[in-house]
Amino acid sequence: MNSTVIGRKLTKAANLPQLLKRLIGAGQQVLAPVRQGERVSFMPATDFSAVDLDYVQSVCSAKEAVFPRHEMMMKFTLTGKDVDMKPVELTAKPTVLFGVHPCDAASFTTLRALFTWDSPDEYFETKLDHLTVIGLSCAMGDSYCFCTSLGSGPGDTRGSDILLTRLGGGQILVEVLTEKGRALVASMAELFTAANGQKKDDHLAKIARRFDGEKVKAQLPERFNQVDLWREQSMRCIGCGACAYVCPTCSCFDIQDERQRNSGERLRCWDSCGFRLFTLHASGHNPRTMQSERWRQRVMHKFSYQPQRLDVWGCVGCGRCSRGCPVDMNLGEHLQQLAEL
Amino acid sequence: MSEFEPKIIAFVCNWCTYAGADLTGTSRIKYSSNVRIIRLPCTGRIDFMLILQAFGQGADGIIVSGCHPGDCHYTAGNYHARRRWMLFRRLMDFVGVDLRRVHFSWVSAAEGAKWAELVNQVVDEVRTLGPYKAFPQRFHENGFPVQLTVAN
Amino acid sequence: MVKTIFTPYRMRIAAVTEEAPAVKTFRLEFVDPQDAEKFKFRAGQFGEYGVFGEGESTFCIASPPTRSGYIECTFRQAGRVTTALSDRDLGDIIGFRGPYGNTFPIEQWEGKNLLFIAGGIGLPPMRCVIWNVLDLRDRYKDVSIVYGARTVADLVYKNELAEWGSRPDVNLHITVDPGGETLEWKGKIGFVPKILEEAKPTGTNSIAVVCGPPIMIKLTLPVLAKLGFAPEQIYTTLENRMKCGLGKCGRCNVGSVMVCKDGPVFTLAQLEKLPQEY
Amino acid sequence: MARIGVFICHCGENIGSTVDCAAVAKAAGELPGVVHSVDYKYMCSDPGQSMIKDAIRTQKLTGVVVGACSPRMHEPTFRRACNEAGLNPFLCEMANLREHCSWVHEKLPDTTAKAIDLVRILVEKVKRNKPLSSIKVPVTKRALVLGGGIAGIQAALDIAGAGHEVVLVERSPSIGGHMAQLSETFPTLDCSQCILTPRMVEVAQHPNITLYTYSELESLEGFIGNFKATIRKRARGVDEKLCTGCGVCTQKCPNKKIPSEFNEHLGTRPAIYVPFPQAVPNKPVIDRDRCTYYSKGKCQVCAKMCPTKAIRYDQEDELITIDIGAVVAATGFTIKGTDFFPEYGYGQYPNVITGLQFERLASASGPTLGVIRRPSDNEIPENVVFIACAGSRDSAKRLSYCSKICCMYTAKHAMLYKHKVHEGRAHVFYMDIRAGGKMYDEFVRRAIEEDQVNYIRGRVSRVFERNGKMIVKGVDTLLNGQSIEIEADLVVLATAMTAQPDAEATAQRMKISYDADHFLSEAHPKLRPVEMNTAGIFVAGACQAPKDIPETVAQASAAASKVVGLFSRSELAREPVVATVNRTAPPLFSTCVGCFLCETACPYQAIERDDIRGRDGQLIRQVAKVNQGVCQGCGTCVALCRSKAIDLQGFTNEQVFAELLAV
Amino acid sequence: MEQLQQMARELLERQQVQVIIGYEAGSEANRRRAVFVRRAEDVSRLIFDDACRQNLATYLLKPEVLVLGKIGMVVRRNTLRSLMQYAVENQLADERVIAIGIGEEGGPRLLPNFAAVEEYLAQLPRGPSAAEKAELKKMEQLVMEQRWAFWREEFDRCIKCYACRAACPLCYCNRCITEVNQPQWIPVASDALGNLEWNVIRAMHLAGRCIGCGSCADACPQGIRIDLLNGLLAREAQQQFAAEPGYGQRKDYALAVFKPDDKEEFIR
Repeated sequence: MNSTVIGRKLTKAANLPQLLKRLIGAGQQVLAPVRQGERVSFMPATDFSAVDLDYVQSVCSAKEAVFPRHEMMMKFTLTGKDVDMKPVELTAKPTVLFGVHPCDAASFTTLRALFTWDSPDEYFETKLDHLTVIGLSCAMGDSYCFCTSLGSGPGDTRGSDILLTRLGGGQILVEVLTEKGRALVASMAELFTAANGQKKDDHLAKIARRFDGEKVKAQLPERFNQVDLWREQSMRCIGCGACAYVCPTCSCFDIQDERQRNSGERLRCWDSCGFRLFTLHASGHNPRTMQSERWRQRVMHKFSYQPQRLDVWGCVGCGRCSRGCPVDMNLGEHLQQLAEL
Repeated sequence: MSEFEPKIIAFVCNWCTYAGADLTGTSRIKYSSNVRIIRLPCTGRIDFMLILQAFGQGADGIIVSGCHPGDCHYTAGNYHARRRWMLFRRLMDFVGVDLRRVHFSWVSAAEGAKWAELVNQVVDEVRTLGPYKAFPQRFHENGFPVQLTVAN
Repeated sequence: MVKTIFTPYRMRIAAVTEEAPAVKTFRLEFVDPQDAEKFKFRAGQFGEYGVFGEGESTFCIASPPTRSGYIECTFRQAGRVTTALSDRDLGDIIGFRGPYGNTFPIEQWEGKNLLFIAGGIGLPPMRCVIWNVLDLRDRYKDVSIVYGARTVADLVYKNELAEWGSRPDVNLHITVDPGGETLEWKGKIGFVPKILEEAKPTGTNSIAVVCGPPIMIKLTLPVLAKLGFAPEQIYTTLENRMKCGLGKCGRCNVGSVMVCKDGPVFTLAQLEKLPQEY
Repeated sequence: MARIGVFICHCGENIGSTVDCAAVAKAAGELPGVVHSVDYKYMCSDPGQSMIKDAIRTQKLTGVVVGACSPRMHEPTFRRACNEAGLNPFLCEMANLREHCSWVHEKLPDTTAKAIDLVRILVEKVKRNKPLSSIKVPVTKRALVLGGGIAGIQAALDIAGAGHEVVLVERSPSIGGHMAQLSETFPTLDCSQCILTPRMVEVAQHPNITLYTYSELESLEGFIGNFKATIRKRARGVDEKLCTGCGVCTQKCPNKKIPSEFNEHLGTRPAIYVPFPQAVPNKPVIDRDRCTYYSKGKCQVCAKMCPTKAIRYDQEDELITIDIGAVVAATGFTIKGTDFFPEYGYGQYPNVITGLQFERLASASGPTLGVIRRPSDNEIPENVVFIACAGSRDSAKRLSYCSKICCMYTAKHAMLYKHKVHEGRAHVFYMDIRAGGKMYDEFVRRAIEEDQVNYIRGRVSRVFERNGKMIVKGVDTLLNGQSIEIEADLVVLATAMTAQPDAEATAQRMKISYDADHFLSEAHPKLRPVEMNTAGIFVAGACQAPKDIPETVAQASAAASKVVGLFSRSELAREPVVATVNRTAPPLFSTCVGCFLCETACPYQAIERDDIRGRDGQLIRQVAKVNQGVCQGCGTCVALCRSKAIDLQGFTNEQVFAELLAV
Repeated sequence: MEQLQQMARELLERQQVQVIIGYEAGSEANRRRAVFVRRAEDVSRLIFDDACRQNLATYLLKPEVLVLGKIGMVVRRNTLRSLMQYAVENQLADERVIAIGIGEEGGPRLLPNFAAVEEYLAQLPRGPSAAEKAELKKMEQLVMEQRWAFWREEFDRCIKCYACRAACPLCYCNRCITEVNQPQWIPVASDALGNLEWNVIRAMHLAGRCIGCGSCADACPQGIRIDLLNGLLAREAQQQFAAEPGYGQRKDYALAVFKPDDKEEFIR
């Protein structure tokens, strides 16, 4: 799954610090992978020295750039009986997401599909409008990666405005994919040279294709009632939200109010379908009381419902959920099992 | 700008400290008006969460006060409370909460003067410390500045 | 003012009716007349009712679209938001987002017999369509209502029940569970399915709408089948937990169906095709 | 629906002069949920209460906040008013604008701002108040009276006379208390024992009174109507059933030189003794600390001589547990000894004695058979100096209070002395004479005018011995501070009345409050003078504060009438401030997870286990349940409960949290 | 390992238990995961080594596991302590579990009931390791502002996924305090206050109960040092109140009992 390449350039690894500086100089907030011990996280970077591009995967995804863990939707003041609503300004800081892997870049497509279908979500859209994604092809992967099983890959361009691929010898291929990307390159043209016929494929990580995602998708509806299957898979699942919260495409949320004296605010917070109380009715009834049902929902949602409804995978195969799972639930492995049944 | 006036929230038990504060009144002993008393039946009822909540609600200092050991109207509520505070105070200290802003005391129904003295001392001390800006607030006055994880 | 899909209308509580223990009906009027003008909805739709500072809660619009300028909602005090709502007074301002969801296809029902079966707090989601139909009474054939509650006190819309009961063009059967009657009770005693069976409405050229506690629905469906109702003729509305009402928050789905967008109104035929997780 | 009424009281000038009450009422009126807000001069007055009642009716209020004095003062008043207007009394709260605001702060904008805050806090609370109905508990119609002095005796007789059982516990071997030690009583000069002993006998013979002397309260558990008292009946060493009180043992006891407590150490008693001849019960006690048998293992003379073989050396303390509905604490007082006064010789002069010792000297049954003889040489003193306020009203001695009875008994002593030693001279040093009371001032005047007692207004700075005489040095403040020196044969100190040395421990045992001087604290100084803060416990006599006999008897009868009032009901309505464990819809039934850690923490063992069973009787879960009759509402369990499944009515999490949000 | 598998096999074959909950190889060489062995022929999947860190006791209260029947469980020292604490807290009936005590000298041992577990635990060394002690000391040597900064940074990473709670055997509430919304004590948002409150309150809820398995910190995808908070409180509860949870069945939860002479020096 790729976007149309509208321009190809070359640059040098040595230019990247300058690129970062120029972006910041242009008033952009730059979010880049920063290593802290064993963890890599996307953080506001002010200096290229903090940036680590040799990472396999960050613990948390970069979705916070458009779908933060908590987000103010509205403020209000209560006066007597009346209320004065003040929706937050629909503006976002211009932000460049620098050095995300293609899986993360692709996740914005999934998120956009959800947040903009039917009734477009202005909070999300505003942030996405102000976001420029400079992707970075994967030079390495690990056993948790399964992007290729979902038809994607380590050099996919989808979701990026610009995709960088390291060609060795300090050479970087710059694929310009959107107008936003083109403008960005144009604004600092001296950092780029014209590309020739350079091919990126040899410089990409080899991610084994573990299963046929399409087959899984096709079979899932009929697997819904295979209760034992879901129960066995999820026996060791402890029902936390780690997988959902590190996931780049998980988008379930909760809306919560906070109040202080006579003023208050309405917040959107992440939520997870793995939580026991996620679907609890006020009556005490819960359509998904068992962890196995919640696990099934998670798998069905990503690999059946979302493809069906929104024509996108609800997963990009980044493997974060499996790396981060406290009890070693391995999504790739479980999907592989489904495919092999 | 006028001088900083600290906001002090006091959680007190009904039988000793609340009554002690009543006695302060009956004795017409003057003290600082910065304190807001929240009356609970017993120190045993004072949840440690209230302390975090009070700070999260903008308190600059907190007073927790009840009956002297042995005097609890409910026999033992203050003993339970004391244990809870012993641990909670250590935990707060460990995470770096400013303990100079959290005062625990025993003020009996007969200690009207002690109550006034306590309040004045706490108000003075917290006034010197200034507003407790370091403590995060429940209500996001200015929204969220940045989206992604940021180290301070 | 910046408006988003989450910005509620400001609604003034224009009337409060205590229906039953912990159950209230609010009549809500738009604070902003422009909102009132723009606002259109159809029977069966729902909304998010919000208390500023406490949160939002989902209920159906209980008043019919044939009566404009206000909406009504009936709710039972259960959680944080409904408790806060319950504390609101006449004249207070609350928030409302909506209308959301699909609707009862009442145009398709024209010329048919209509049978409404409700239990307890299951009547409010149906009240909207009942009044809608009654307001356009001549378009429909027989209208029957079977309504039951645990006790006499638990019956909601007591005034309207009386009104429906006195109308010659409505067959009303009210019942309370055995043991739930009072000395003055003149209605029927017995569970809804039994009363339905006794009422013997025809399944021919008919539509049934069922709403109530799961156990009531479970026991009513076989009776309807016996009376000749096909799954396509039976409607209900689902009340899954929701937060956004906009098909995004990820809570309300039953299989790939989103109750907030594809529902809440479903025919039994549709439900039978859905996974059993509601 | 929240429709809150706010009523701000000026309390005359008390609040109104410091706090801008109108501004408070106005600000409160703007709070969400407040539909009615007014201020008024005296909210607690009839018109004030009517304002509240009218507003409740006309405004259909769902909650009331009265901004006035301390809720400890008038909460019951306003709650009652609400109740009368048809509003559940627990939907009324008070904001303490007087004790916590106007009386303790200056007249500043900040003070009014604080008052507004206090009102807002309570408005937010009251919005979340739930109507509560009182809890019914049964009443055990048996009273425990602690202390067998005149207070205890009077209370016991009154309660017993009303037809209820009484358990009277006295820790000394006989009832009677201090009154039994007195010679004559002021202002009538009738013989103390003559009026007391018939009542003591009445106690002993009353069918409704069970008397435990030489016994102490070991523990008191439970709550009003349902106490469990454990009484330690100390071993007398005598089988009371067999003992006839013939007195042979006390006569034959070889160890007779023990200072007599009853005679304030002015006389002696044997090791096996009856404190005084009219003792009730008239059964001896073996003083094990002094008895030769216990110290040396030999003697047993009493056992040998006892005609009924009633001596029991191996008797052990007995613990008796009794169900009790109400308690009257009448534990009495003690006095400071002469050793408390360095300026009067630290107790080293035998001829400096206390007033109580003088009583014994003056008593016909005393060591001198009523002849006033000074202890050093048994001579009849010719010059006696009485010093009033010995210790009392002396904050340097940490006794800031007035002992109240000294003025009167000093006059009485001087009078008695003059009656007995006609040629003797009596001098009284006093600070001022407090003789309020029926015929009291007349009595003092009689001492001065008829009996020519020499009253000297001034303090005695020193008393010391010179040539066998006690030299009393003082000043006469009415003679321009002229210094005075009197050569006295006997000096009598009207020493301060103090709480019992173990008053604090006793109070703690009963979970009742006491003041800085260890006198028991009544629930309200004016309006609830005989009740303790702990429901079901009443107070009588000098354990609460110094008082004289008529006052003591009056208070004892008052306490008794409170008890009888309590016993007039078979069921009691208790404040519903108790914990509850929530119940929710199935399949959860309760958010309680059943860890029962609260069970361990509850000081009252009020947490029970509730089995939740399905329709088939199958046990689904076990969750906590609160025995509301036992729960006292401290809320320790609430703070402990991790999932807040347990909550305290009247101080719920919602309420407290809302208060905090409002600060 | 063979001994372990043998024991497991026998338990299953004799139908003394219906399932063995133990560890098996995980996604990667250094990962282990829980396995539910229900057939004797599958016991070869069971392994045990130092990488087997997860506290399996958590599964004992999981509805899906409750229906499996009697349970055999491979238990490390601290997991055993969780069983005892479950006993104290009325969460687990005696003889519901046959524990296979493991990881100590003398090889695996069958512990059929609470009494056996208690006895076994009594022989094992107690208290935190020297490294754990040193780490606490190191933190305590920092000045207040440094400690505050450290924890703000730690808590800032918290995303409120509640993996700590899910992994903890003693976080078994029906309604976690974070889900209690009347009132909403802890802000739902994983903002600064919400994260601080969540982590601090959770630590307090475990004070005097935590059995020190470290599963919460292991579970945290963001690597927040929750174990330090629990370690501190465990140490304090031990030092101040002699609390040693999980070693016996007595109901002596440190915050539910007291001594009139508990010593503190901060109450005025």
